[in-house]
Amino acid sequence: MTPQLYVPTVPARPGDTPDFSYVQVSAAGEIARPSPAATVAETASLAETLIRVLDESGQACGPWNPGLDPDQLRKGLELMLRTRIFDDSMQRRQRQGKITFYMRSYGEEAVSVAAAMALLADDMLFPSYRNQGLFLTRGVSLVDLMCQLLSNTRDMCKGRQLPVMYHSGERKIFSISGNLATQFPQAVGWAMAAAIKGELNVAAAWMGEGSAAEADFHHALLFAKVYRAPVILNVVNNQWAISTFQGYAGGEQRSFAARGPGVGVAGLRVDGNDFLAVYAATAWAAERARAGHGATLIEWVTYRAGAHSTSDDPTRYRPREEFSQWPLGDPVDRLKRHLCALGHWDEKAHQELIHSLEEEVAGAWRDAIAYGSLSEGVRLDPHLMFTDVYKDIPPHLQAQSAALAKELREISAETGVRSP
Amino acid sequence: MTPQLYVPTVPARPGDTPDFSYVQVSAAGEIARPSPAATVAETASLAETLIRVLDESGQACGPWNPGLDPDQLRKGLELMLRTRIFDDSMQRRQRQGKITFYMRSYGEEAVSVAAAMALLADDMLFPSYRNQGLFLTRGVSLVDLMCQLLSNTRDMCKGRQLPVMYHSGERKIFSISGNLATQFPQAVGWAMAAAIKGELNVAAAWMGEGSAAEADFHHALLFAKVYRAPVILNVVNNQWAISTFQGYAGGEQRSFAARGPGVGVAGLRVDGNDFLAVYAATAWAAERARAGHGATLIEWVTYRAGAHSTSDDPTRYRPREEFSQWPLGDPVDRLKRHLCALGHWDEKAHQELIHSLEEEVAGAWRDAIAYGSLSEGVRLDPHLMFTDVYKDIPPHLQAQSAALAKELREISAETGVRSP
Amino acid sequence: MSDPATKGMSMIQALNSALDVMLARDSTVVALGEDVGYFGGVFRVTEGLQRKYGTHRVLDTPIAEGGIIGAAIGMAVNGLRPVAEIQFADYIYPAYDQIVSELARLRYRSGGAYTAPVTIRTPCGGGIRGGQTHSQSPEGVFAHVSGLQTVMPSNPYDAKGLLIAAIESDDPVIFFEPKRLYNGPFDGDPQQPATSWADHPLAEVPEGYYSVPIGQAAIRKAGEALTVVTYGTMVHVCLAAAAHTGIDAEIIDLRSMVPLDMDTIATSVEKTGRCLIAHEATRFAGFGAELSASIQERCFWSLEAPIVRVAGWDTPYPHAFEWEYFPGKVRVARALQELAQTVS
Amino acid sequence: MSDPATKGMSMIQALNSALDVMLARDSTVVALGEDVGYFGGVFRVTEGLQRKYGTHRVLDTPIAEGGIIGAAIGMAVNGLRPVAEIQFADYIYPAYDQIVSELARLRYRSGGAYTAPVTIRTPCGGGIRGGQTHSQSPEGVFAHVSGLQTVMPSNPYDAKGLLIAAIESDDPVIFFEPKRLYNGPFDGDPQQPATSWADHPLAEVPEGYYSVPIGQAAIRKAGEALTVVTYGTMVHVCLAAAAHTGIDAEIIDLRSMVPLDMDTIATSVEKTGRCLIAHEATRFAGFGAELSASIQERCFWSLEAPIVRVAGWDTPYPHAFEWEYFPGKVRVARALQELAQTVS
Ligand SMILES: Cc1ncc(C[n+]2csc(CCOP(=O)(O)OP(=O)(O)O)c2C)c(N)n1
Ligand SMILES: Cc1ncc(C[n+]2csc(CCOP(=O)(O)OP(=O)(O)O)c2C)c(N)n1
Ligand SMILES: [Mg+2]
Ligand SMILES: [Mg+2]
Repeated sequence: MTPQLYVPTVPARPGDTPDFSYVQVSAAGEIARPSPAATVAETASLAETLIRVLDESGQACGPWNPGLDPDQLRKGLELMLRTRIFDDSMQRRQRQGKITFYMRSYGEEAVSVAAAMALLADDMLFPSYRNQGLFLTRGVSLVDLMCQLLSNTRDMCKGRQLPVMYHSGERKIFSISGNLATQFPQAVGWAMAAAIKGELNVAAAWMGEGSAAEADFHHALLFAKVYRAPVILNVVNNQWAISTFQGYAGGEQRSFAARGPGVGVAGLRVDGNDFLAVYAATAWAAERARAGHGATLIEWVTYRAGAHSTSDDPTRYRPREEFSQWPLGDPVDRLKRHLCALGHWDEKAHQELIHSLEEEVAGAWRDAIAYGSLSEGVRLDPHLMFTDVYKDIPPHLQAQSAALAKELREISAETGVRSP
Repeated sequence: MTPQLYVPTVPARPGDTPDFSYVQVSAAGEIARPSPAATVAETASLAETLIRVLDESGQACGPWNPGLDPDQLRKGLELMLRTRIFDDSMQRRQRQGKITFYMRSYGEEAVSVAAAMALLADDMLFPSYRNQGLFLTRGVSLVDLMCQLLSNTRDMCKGRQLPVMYHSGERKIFSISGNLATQFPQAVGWAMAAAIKGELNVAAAWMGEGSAAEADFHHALLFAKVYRAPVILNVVNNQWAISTFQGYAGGEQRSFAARGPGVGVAGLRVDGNDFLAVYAATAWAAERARAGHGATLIEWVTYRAGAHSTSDDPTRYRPREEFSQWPLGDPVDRLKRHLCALGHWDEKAHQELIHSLEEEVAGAWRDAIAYGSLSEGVRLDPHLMFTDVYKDIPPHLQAQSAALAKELREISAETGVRSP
Repeated sequence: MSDPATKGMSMIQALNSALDVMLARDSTVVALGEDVGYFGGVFRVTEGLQRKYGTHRVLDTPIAEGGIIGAAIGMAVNGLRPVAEIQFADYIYPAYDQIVSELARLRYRSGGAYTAPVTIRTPCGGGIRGGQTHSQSPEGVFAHVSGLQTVMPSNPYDAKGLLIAAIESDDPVIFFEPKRLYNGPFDGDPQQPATSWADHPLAEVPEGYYSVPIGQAAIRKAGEALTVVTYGTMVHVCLAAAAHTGIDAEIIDLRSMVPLDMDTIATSVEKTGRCLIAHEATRFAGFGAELSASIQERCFWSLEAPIVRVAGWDTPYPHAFEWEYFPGKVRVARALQELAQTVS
Repeated sequence: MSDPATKGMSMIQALNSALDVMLARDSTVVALGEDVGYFGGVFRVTEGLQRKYGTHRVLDTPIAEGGIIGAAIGMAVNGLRPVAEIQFADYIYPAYDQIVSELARLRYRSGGAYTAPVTIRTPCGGGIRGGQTHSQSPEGVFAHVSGLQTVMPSNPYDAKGLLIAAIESDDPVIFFEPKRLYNGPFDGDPQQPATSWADHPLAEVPEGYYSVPIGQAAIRKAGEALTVVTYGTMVHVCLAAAAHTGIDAEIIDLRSMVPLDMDTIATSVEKTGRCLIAHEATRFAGFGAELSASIQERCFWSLEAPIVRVAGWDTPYPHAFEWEYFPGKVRVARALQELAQTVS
């Protein structure tokens, strides 16, 4: 046999029929739930199967059923819908040229919303750019998020970050980095500090499956193992990293969750489109961490239903109809079916909710846009460029700020235009 | 319970009784040997146990016995002894101030010697600084190694590298880096290139267990998995990384080998002081790689019997008598006992071999020192400093070389001393 | 050695053509990086190449810049000539150790026994509203590292010729691609409509093989009043600023930072007696500092005014203030006027 | 705020004392790094601190510089003040991304909502026969990065005072420790026997708390003939070279590269009209380039001769040619003489 380089298989490209035969799906309720105090060895099999609670008919099954009450379920549904409607609306605003860039979490809403609901308000969250549901669940206002997207005068980032790179100091959500994966060891360090200080809060961090190739993923897992840090490390396996299929991230015939036990950290592989499973697995990992048993790596199996970002066109690299064939369905539909099956929800309520959320988002946009945007209305003071580089503005930046002021004065004197 | 930071346990510090109860030892011959074509899942248990061939009485047992003939066994013993005697001699030379720095592989000789014997001459080796046995087994001359240690006029590194940072272009041994772990992804890339070119050679790389915390370890494992690269990734777990116990590298209650299956690469945990086990496991991994079944991560369980380097004093951080209590013994003694038990060796032959190796090393030193050293005799031309930065010397380095020449001329004119 | 047939190309097309030519000519050339294979790269520089040369010559990789460069080094040691793409220069830092400690030093530390002719392509610079993590120009932190060559073309012709030279070079090259120039020249005035490369003389590119030597600057405009030393996007901004002010500037496009063509620079500065250095990267300890220091060392007695640097401010590249940050036509023009007027 | 009791200390003892004082004063201070805990660090800077403050305040870590800094950032975000040791500055590059993309930018990108007051200590420089991977001075590739402070003391007094200031700073600090000075001053002449800090005036160090402000240079020797701008080990080399030549040099010890004390430098250069810059790092695009560029921008009209840089050659730091590489007393002395004699 002549050797040749092996390259991972991509099940379907544009023009092919979607093929999800590679996704190993367990039956809802099938997987046992060990104690959160179990050893890593006792939990090892959980990294290989798929924890699921909601079955096809909308019933909640098995030991992982978190037993949420109808109010919590409705709240979850509402938050997922709010996230989706916000996403869709902001994507339209981007297409209209109102904001420069946008990234939706379409199809992955449960991963963020259920997790944030299962954690405590003082637990610290380290999101990726596709976790807007964390912000909405923690109650960060739509207007605040929109002002960031607009880089306007109320932008929490003072105009410095690309849209979607939010944070919330007040709600304990860390600043999103454009650099993939960097938040992972930081979350572990945060958790180590909590343990050093004797505080009971846990940290949770999220990244995409593609990002798990980065060094920071490894550092995080290893430090979490060595110091048994109270942290939850979430890998959102939405099958794609821009155009790159998850096989190229190491997902071929191997779960991402298995990397946890490989290093000595508990690993769970969970249906990320199953609101109840996300809630239950997060709660399990949080309980484990809070009790001093250490970290959990959770792989959320889901699908990136939309484009990577507004700069991307997924029809160039995958079949258009993949999402419709995705074996784990749509998280909103599945929770809705469950609530309806329980008799706590119906189509009419659903449509009313959608309508009122659309109104809410539209209203928030009107409020946000009043604070200006990059192209219209009031603008942030450009001298904010020079603050927060350091706590105090050092002399060389003061001089540069003055030089810019002169430049802007001259330009507006000459041209009447406020900026070069 | 108030949370507090967990830190790994170190079984014994100076003054304590050595405690190796944490080392999981299997009986020789106990572990099954699957086909090298087996799936990762079929080999997963091999990462958790300890592959051993030589038992306490010096018998070779079980399916991993490589069945070497007496000549090969004697060759292995001789190469390990040559390595040890070379190491001891060079350490003395360092103490005498003849060389600036040295690192011995005392107690770990089998890991290098048996591996190099099991591989083919065209397989490419990427060593760490504690693999001198690879060089000796591949037939790099003692004089060449010594000239590197002396940074003298025949130094293969042209005076640029710290002692022990050898390479051999001719014998296909890569340049040793002072930066830990960097050779690991390089070995994977080398192996990928072999596959791209359709060549049958495999690559093998070595690092210490402490180094496995570095990003490069993770990158190597992941790229090896994704492209099924024909590479053997060796982690030499000698229990210590300078003063840091292997628990801090993640070795507590978890093998290093298990990180292989965690990512989807075969993992073996092997008695690194068992010459036959090292040979057999390396041969297994090479066969696997050569047949296109991909990479193997091998953890060699051994003990760093000496100091980290000549700059180190291990009595500050571990009990002096640890090595005598080490459950896997001494690789030289164990192979000697095996050969004696087979009737192919005796104490007299052993002493004669030691004597002749000491002579050989002493003779090589006399030859090497004739090429000068840092403190005496002829010296390398300092202008070699400016070559090999680029293939051709660019103008700014030509100018700097000329400036140095002027400086050195002025110094020697003034002081009669050849260097500043 | 050059093929006479030419074609109008954008910088993206020229880079693609360079890769195409080299993949065809030399079976040891491979291209790898995030999204470079099936998709053809997020900027489409590798478009169509995997289809043409196969999955073993044009590789999609995991998202691990350190792993990409580590593997590329190993491939190069085994006789290949890898061209690795780092998706944005802002994301090159995870590979910094492999580049600085390994790629740059391998030939040296092994006394020439081992070498790694790796080319690292990476889009740099701002002007596309990329915010602080899609706009950086980190050439300075590579130029300081002995053993590396650093290159940044300003037009399609040079982009193709320099990329071919980089791939053929036996020393490693960090090849910066000013992404704002991918689809057209840019004079630094965001109020003007975007222009394309069509009809630009330096966009008329030979279809076949040719190379532009690394280490040679180009004089884009001869002049007597002062010398402008610049590279990348700023070449176009400086040309526009000179035209705008009417100052008779001599404009030097470095093309390579390392090796640096000091002879061309010094000849010009000795003639004009005045020098302005312009780059997009932050000013403090940026590559402009080396230019300024070297020029005053060599041309001190010819200087009639202090050497001036125009650069990005010493802050990250902010999304909302992109044009206040960018050293645009107005800032350069003002500096040119002041420099021309300085009386010694 | 300072404690009057003083004691003769080596630089190692002074650094140890700084950590001791801060661990005692501020329960949020933690120290971490490879071998820093039980063992007390390979250079013994953290000796005894784990025994005194426990395994939760002084942590041994895995060998993963990127992980150490990543974790330290997270700790700092959670209210601690981590002091991370990178065992050799040559091994800081695996952490470069966490430092450049995260530590330096967190305050900025979050609009001040999140900050990470991390201090990174790391031994730098040559002169101990460490070869190419235990001798580097990479301050240049940090000085270019907005958001970081970079510091390098030249004596025990400053080492302690600056380290305390660094730990107290709300901005991150890269704290370079010239390892050749750990146990004694070094004038650059390897033929002379090694000296200890005993009896050196700047080795008389307060036992308690005090700080030396970051961003203020010190004039080590006043003079009229020319100005020497330097830092770290080279301060001692330059003092010796000046004494050797008898040239009346004013010698400025920067202590901090960022923020840079340009006022002290400019005042001196305007007085002397001549300037020599000395550092151990490689010359090309090193920090000396920024110094030269800034000085000529500000003091051009006062300069009577070109600004001169004396630095490491643009090669790795070779084991065998350490003293031919090191910019020692002879090289500096020669440059001083030439500079003093240049006629304008
Ligand atoms: C260090 C770094 N490398 C590359 C990129 C460019 N990039 C942005 S998103 C992305 C894909 C990430 O995929 P994944 O982690 O799966 O997350 P998803 O987008 O699917 O949520 C890439 C390569 C980056 N932002 N940072
Ligand atoms: C990137 C990097 N970090 C730190 C060091 C310093 N260092 C040299 S050897 C060593 C310990 C390595 O231990 P291990 O990997 O277990 O190998 P061993 O010495 O036991 O063979 C350390 C920390 C280094 N050389 N490179
Ligand atoms: Mg993804
Ligand atoms: Mg070890």
